[in-house]
Amino acid sequence: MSEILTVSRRGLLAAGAKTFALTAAIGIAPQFIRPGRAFAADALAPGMIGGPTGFEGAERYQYGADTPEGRAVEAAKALKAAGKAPERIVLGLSDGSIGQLTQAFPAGAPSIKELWEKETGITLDIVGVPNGQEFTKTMQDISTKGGAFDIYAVEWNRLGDLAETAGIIKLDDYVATHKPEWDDPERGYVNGAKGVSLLNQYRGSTYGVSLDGDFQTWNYRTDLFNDETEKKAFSDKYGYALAPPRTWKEHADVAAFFHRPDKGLFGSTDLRNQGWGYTNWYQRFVSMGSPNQFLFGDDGKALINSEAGYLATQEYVESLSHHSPDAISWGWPEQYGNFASGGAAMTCAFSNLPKFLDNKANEGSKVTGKIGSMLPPGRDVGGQLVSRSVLWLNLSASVSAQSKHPEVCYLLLQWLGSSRIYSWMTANPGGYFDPFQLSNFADPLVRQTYHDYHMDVVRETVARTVPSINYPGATAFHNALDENLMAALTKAKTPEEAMADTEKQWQRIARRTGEDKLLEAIKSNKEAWPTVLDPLAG
Amino acid sequence: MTAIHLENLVKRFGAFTALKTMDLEIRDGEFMALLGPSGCGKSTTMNMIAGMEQPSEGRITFDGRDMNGVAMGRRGVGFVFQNYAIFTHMNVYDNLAYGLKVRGTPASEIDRRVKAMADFLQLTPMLDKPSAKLSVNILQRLAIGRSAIVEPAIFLLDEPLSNVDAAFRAVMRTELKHLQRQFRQTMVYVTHDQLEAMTMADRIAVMDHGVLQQVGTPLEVYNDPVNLFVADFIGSPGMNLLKGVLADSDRGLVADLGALGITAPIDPALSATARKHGIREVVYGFRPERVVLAGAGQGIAMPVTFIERIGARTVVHFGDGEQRVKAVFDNDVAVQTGETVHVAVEPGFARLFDAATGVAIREV
Amino acid sequence: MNRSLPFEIFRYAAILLALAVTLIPTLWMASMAFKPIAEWSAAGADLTWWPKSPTLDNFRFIFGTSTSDLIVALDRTAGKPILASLLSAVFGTLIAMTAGTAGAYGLSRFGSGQNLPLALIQLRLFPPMAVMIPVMIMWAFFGLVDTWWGLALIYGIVTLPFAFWLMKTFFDDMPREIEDAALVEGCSRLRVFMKITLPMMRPALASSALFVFILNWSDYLIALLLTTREWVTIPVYMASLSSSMTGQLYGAKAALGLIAAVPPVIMGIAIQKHLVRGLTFGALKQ
Amino acid sequence: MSMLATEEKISVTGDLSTTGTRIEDGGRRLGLMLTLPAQLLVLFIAVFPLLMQLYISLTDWSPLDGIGWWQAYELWNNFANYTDLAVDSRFWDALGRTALVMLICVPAEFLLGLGLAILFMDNFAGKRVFYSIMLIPMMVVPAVAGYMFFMLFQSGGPVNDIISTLIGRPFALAWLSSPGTALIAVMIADIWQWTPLMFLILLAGLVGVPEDQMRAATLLGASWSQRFRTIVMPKMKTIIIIALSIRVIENFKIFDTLYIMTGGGPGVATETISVYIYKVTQQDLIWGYVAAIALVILIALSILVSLAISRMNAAKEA
Repeated sequence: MSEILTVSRRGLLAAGAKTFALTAAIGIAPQFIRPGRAFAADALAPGMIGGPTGFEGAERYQYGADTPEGRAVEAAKALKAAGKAPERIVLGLSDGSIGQLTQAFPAGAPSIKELWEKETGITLDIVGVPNGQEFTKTMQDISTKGGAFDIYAVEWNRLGDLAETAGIIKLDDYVATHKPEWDDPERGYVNGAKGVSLLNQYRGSTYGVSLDGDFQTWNYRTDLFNDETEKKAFSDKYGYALAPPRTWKEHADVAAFFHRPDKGLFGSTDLRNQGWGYTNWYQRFVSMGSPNQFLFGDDGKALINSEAGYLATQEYVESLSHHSPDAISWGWPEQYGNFASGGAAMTCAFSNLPKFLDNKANEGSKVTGKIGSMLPPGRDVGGQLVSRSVLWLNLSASVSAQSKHPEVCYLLLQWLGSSRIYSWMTANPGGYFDPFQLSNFADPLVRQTYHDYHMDVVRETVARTVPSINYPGATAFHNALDENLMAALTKAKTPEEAMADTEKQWQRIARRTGEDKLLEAIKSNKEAWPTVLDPLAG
Repeated sequence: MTAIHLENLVKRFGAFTALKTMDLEIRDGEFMALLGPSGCGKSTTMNMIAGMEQPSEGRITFDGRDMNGVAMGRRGVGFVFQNYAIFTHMNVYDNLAYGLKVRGTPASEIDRRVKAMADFLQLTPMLDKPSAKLSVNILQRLAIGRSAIVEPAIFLLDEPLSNVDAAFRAVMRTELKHLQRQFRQTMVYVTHDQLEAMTMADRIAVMDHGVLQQVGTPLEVYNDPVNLFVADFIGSPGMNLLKGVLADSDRGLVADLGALGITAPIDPALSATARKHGIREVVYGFRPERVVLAGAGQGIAMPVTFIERIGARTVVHFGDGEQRVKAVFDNDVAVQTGETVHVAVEPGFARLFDAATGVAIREV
Repeated sequence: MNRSLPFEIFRYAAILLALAVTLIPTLWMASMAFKPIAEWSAAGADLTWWPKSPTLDNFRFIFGTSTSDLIVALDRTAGKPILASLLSAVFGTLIAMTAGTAGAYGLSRFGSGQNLPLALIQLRLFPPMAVMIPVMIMWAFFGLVDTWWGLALIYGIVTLPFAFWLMKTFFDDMPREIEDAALVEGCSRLRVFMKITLPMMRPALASSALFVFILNWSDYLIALLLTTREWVTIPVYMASLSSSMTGQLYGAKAALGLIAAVPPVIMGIAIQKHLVRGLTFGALKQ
Repeated sequence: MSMLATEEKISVTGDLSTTGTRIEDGGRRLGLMLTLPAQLLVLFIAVFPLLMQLYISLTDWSPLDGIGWWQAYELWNNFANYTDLAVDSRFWDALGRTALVMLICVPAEFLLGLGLAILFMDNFAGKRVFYSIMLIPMMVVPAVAGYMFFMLFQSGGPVNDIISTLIGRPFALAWLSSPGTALIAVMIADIWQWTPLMFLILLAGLVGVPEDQMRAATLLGASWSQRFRTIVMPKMKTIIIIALSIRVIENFKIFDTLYIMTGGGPGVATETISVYIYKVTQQDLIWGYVAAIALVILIALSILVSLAISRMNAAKEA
C-alpha cells in the first residue's frame, strides 16, 4: 500500500506547491488552473450519478440518485438552478484537516473540493482555523456578528453551547427533507441512532454533522512487546507474560517495566497537559463502575467527589511516574513527536496515530512498522472487564445562523458527512479527520491508510467509548475539572481536595447554566454511553 | 603646602605626543601659571599632576614622594574645573560638605567648616539654594570652596575664568589672587590668557606644542623671552620682531633691517654673544611699549598705516608686509595715518634672536 | 578611571558570561532552523547542539517549496503571513506616527491636547486583553476582522503612546528659532510645520518610527484575536506549524523565527544611536 | 482609557506647558487640528469599549446566551459580577502572581542591566561588538522567544544539558511541569528578553553623567561606591524612573512569551492577569464578568497612575 501512498503524496505536495505559487501569482482559484483533468476519461460506474473517478476502486465512493450524497448534490444543483444558491460557501476548518479536502487522493483522483465544485458549480472556500482555536474563532464570529463563515467546524461537545447561542441553526427540516441516513445499520454511525444523537444532536434536534472520529485509541510498540529478552525479563519480574495490558494494573506494570528515561524511553506517553490530559482521567474514572461510572447522577448531582473519583485521580497522578517529566507541558504535537522518535512503549492518542507514524512517507518516524493497537485498559468490576475510552475533540460542522443560504450549506455537509464521500475523505492522509462510520472501518482505502491491525481495534474502541461532557457549559465544566486535576498532578491538591473542589465549581456552573437544561442534556448524554463488557480472561 | 616636581615627564596618546620631556619645579606655596595656546600640553600636564592621566614616562613627586600609581583621590589635590563641575543635583551646602562627608568627618565638624568656608567665600546667603541655577561667579567660588574645604596641599585650576565675561574676569582675577594668598597653598593655574597669568602668578610656565618654553616670573617672561614664541605670545600686542642681519659699524654691532635701515648699536653684552656664536641672521625684537618717537634723522622712518585707539593708550601700526611695527603710546600722541614718522627703541630694550633657531641671544 | 587588572578580568568574565546567556538561546534557535527533523528532538531523545546534517529544508518548507514529507497539510506558506506582518506593522506605524507626530507637535508648540500625555500613558498601561471584547465587536462591525488594515488600525492605536511621547520629547528639544524665523518671513504655521519642522526632524521621525515598527512587528496577542486566516501574522502562523507526523515543527518555527528577527535586527542596528535617545525620552540632558 | 475623566491639566515630566511661545489664535487652531487625529483615535478606542464594558459588566451576558450584547439588560444581575470578583480567588491569585513576576523580573532586569551598563561605561577592547550582541534578545519576536524557551526548558533540553555539564551529573528537571519551576522559567525568559532594554537605557544614562563631576568627586576623595551613590544615582534618577516605568507597564501585561511557553500552566501556576482574562474570555466566555474585571483593573490602574504622577510632580516642586 505504501507505494501508492508515497508516490501520490510526493506528487501531491509538489503539485500543491506549484498550484499555490501560481494561484498566489495570478490570484485566481486553483480549480481553474488545472484543466478539466481526466474526469471524462474515467467514467462513473453504471447507475452512478456522481463521485470521484480516475483511480482504482473509485466506484466505492460513487453514488446513485438514491443515496444521501446523490440527494444532496441533486438538491444543491436544483437550488443553484433556481438561483437560490450562493456563488461560494465559506467553510471554517481546523488547519490540519484542510488537506483532506484540497489534496487529491489517491493518485488520479480529484480533490473533494474539486469534485464538489465540479458537480454543483458552487465554490467551496475553505478558511483555516488554528488548531485549538476552533471554538474561539467560532464564538468570535457569532458574538461579533462577523459573518466570516457559512459553516463552522467545532469540537462536537460544544454543540450544546453553540446551539444555545443561536449562532448555529437547527437542521431538523433539512434532515427530514434530504434524508442523510446517518443511522444506516450497514454504513452509518456506530450505535445507529444513538450515535447520531450523540454526535449531531442537542436536546433532540440536529445541529451538527460529525466530520471526525476522535476516539482515543491505544497503541504500543510491537518491536518492544515482541522482543524475547524483554518478554523473559518481564515475566521473571511480574510473574505473567508480557502483552498489551488489559487492565490499568497491568498497564502500570508494563509502563513501569519499560520506563527507562536514561535511555530515552518512557513507559507511556499520554497527554497530561491542560485541555487534553483529562482524557486519560476519564478513561480511568468511567471504568470504575459497571457498565459505567457516570460523571453526574440523573438528579444532576456530580458523582466525582467519591471513592471512585479519588481512586481514579490517585491513579492518574501516580501514572505520571512512567511518563516524560515534561508530560504536563506537552500537547499532542509533542506527544506525536515523542512517539515517532521511538520515545515511548505505549501511548493513547487520536485514532490517526498509525496513519501518520506508521507511514513510510514519514521519514521522521522511527516507529514505522513497529506499531500495534490495543483496546483501552479496563477494570475488573463484578467479574467482568470494563474497558472504556473517551470521545474528545472530534470536529462537527454546523451551519451558521449568519449564512444566507443555509440549505446549500447543509447539503454540502450531508454530502461530505455521508459514508461514501467520508470514507474517501478520511482515507486521505492529508488531514486529521478520522473514521467513525461503519463503512469507514470496512473501506479498503481507509484500512490501507489506517492499517488493518488498527482499524478493527478502533471499531471496537468506538463501541467502548463514552462521550465527554457535551451539555451547555461544557467548556466551563471541563475547565474546572482540568484545573483541579492539574492541581492534583502538580501535588498542589490531594485527589480528595481536587474532586471536592471540582464538585463545588460544577455546582456553581450548573446554577449559572440552568439546572433544568442540564438535567435533560445529562440524560441524553447518558443514552450514548456504551454497555459492552468484556470477559476478564483475554 | 607642597612642592611639586615634574621630572622628565612625557605623555603620549597613541602616536601623538602631547607632552615632550618636561621638567618643572613648582615651589611650595607658589602660584604657578601654565600658559600656552590650546593644544600646548598644559591641561595634560595638570591632569597628570591631579592623577587623571598617567605619565608615559618620567615621574611626578609631591615633596619628594613619587605620585606614580597614587590614585587621584589620595593625592590631596584640589581641582577647579573649567566648568566648575558643581554637583548640580545638590544644594550649595551639600556641595561644600561633599569632600568632608565622603571622608567620614563628623557631622558637627562638617557643619562648622562648611559654615566657615561659606562665610569666607560669602556664600552664606545661598547655602540652601540648589546649585543648578547659580551665577557663574558664585559657581566659581563654590568650586574653589568645595576643593578648599578639604584643605588640599595643592590647588589646580583649569581655565576657571574662560566661561566668564570680560568685565567679570577682572574682578575674579583679583578675587582668586586674594584667595590664594589666604589659603597659602601651592597653586597650579592653567590658562591660555596671558593677562590672567601675568596678574596672578608668581611664576609662569609658557608652553607650546607639548614643550615647556620658559619658566619665570611674569616680568622675566615679559621682558626677557627666551625665544621667538614666548616673545610673540606674551604681551598684547606682542613683541615687534623684525628680520635683520648683524653688521659692524663705527658705533659697534648694529642690525641691518634692510629697507628700514640700520638699528641703533646693539648692547655690547649681546654683541659679544652673537659674535662668539658667529650669528649673523637675527630677529630684532622690541616691545611696542618701548617704542618712542624720535626726531628726524634718528631711528627708523616708517609710515603710519593705522591708528588704533584703545582708551588710555593708542596703538600705532607702522609699515606693512614683513616689516611691520606696532607701538603703544599715550592717547595724546600726535601722529596721523599716512604720515611718515621716525621711531626708535628705548635704549636697553631691544632684544636679539637667532633667526635660525629662534632662541634669544643673551648675555653669557 | 583607574582600571586594575583584577577589575579587567572581572569585567571580561562578567561580560562573557552575559554574552553566553544572551547568545546561547538565540544560537540554539538558529541551529535548530538548519536541523533536519530527526534532530529536532523536543520530545526527549538526544540533544544535538549543532545540526549533524545541516539542511535548508525548513526554509524551503515554510515557503512551500520543500518536497520532504514534513507535514500533513501545509495549505499556506509563510509568504502571506510575512506580508501580513509587514503590511500591518508598516501601516500601523504610519498611523501611530502620523497621529503621534501631529499630536506631539500640537501639544509641544501650541499647548493643545493637554489630556493626551496621561490618556496615552493609560492607553499603553492597560492590558489590551481586557478591551478585546468590545474591540472585536467594533472591528467586526466595521468589517475589519482578518484584514491587514484592521490590524494596522489597532496597532496604530496601541503604539500611538510611544509615537506621541517619543516625538514630543524630540519636539520639546528642538530649538524654535528656526521656526520663528520662518514665521517672521510670513510662512503659515502649517507650512512651517510641513516644510521646515518635519524635514528637520527626519532622524527623530525615523528612529521613532522604527521603534514603533518593532513594537508592532512583535505583537502576537492582538493578531491572534483579530485575524482568522487571510491575514494572520507571523507569530500566529507560527502556531499552526505542527503536524501529526512529527509533532511541533520546531525546525520550521525556528526558520520562521530567524526570518522574523531580520527586520528588527536590521532596524535595531540602524537606529541604535537614536534608539537610546528615544528610549530615554530626552532625560539625558543634564 | 479613562482619559475621558482626566481632562484637567497635568504635568507629567515637566514642560507640558508651552511657556515662551506666542500662541496667537491661528496657532491654537492649528494645535487643535494637529492633535485631532490622536484625540480621535483615543476616543475611538475609549468611548465605545468603555461604555460597552460598563454596560455588560452589570449583566450576566455571555455570547452563549444567544442574544446580542445590546440586549444584555435582560440579564441584569445586580452587580453580581463585581461581588463575584471580590471573592474570585483565581483572579486575585493571578493578580498576585502578576505582581510577583513584576517584583522579581523588573528589579532583576534593572540590576542586571545596571551591572552590565557599569561594565560598559568606559572603553575596552571589543566593546562595540559586545554591545550589539547584548541587544539581540530585544529583537527576537516574543512569540518566537516563547517557542524557543519552551524547548530550552524541556527536561532533556539545552538548559538542563548545560547545568548537567556544569555540575558534572545528569540534571533533568522538568521546568515547565512543576508550578514553582515553571514560574521561574517564564521569569527567566522575561529577564532574558528585557534585561537588554534596561542595559541600553541605563548605559545611556551612565554615559550621560558628566565626567567632570565624577572626577571632581574622585578628587574630593570619594570612593567608587560613594561616587556611585552620591553622584551617579541621583543624576540617573529620571532615567531610572523611565526605564522602570517602561518595564513595569509592559511587564504588567506579560502574555506572549509566557502563554506560548506554559499556557498559564501547569494548572494556574503561571497564570498572570492577561492570561487569566484571555482564558475567561476565550474559554469560559463569561463576557459580562470579563468586562467587570477590565473595569476594575482600569480604575485601579488609573488611580495608581494619578498617584504616581502627583507624587512625581510633588517631588519635582520640592
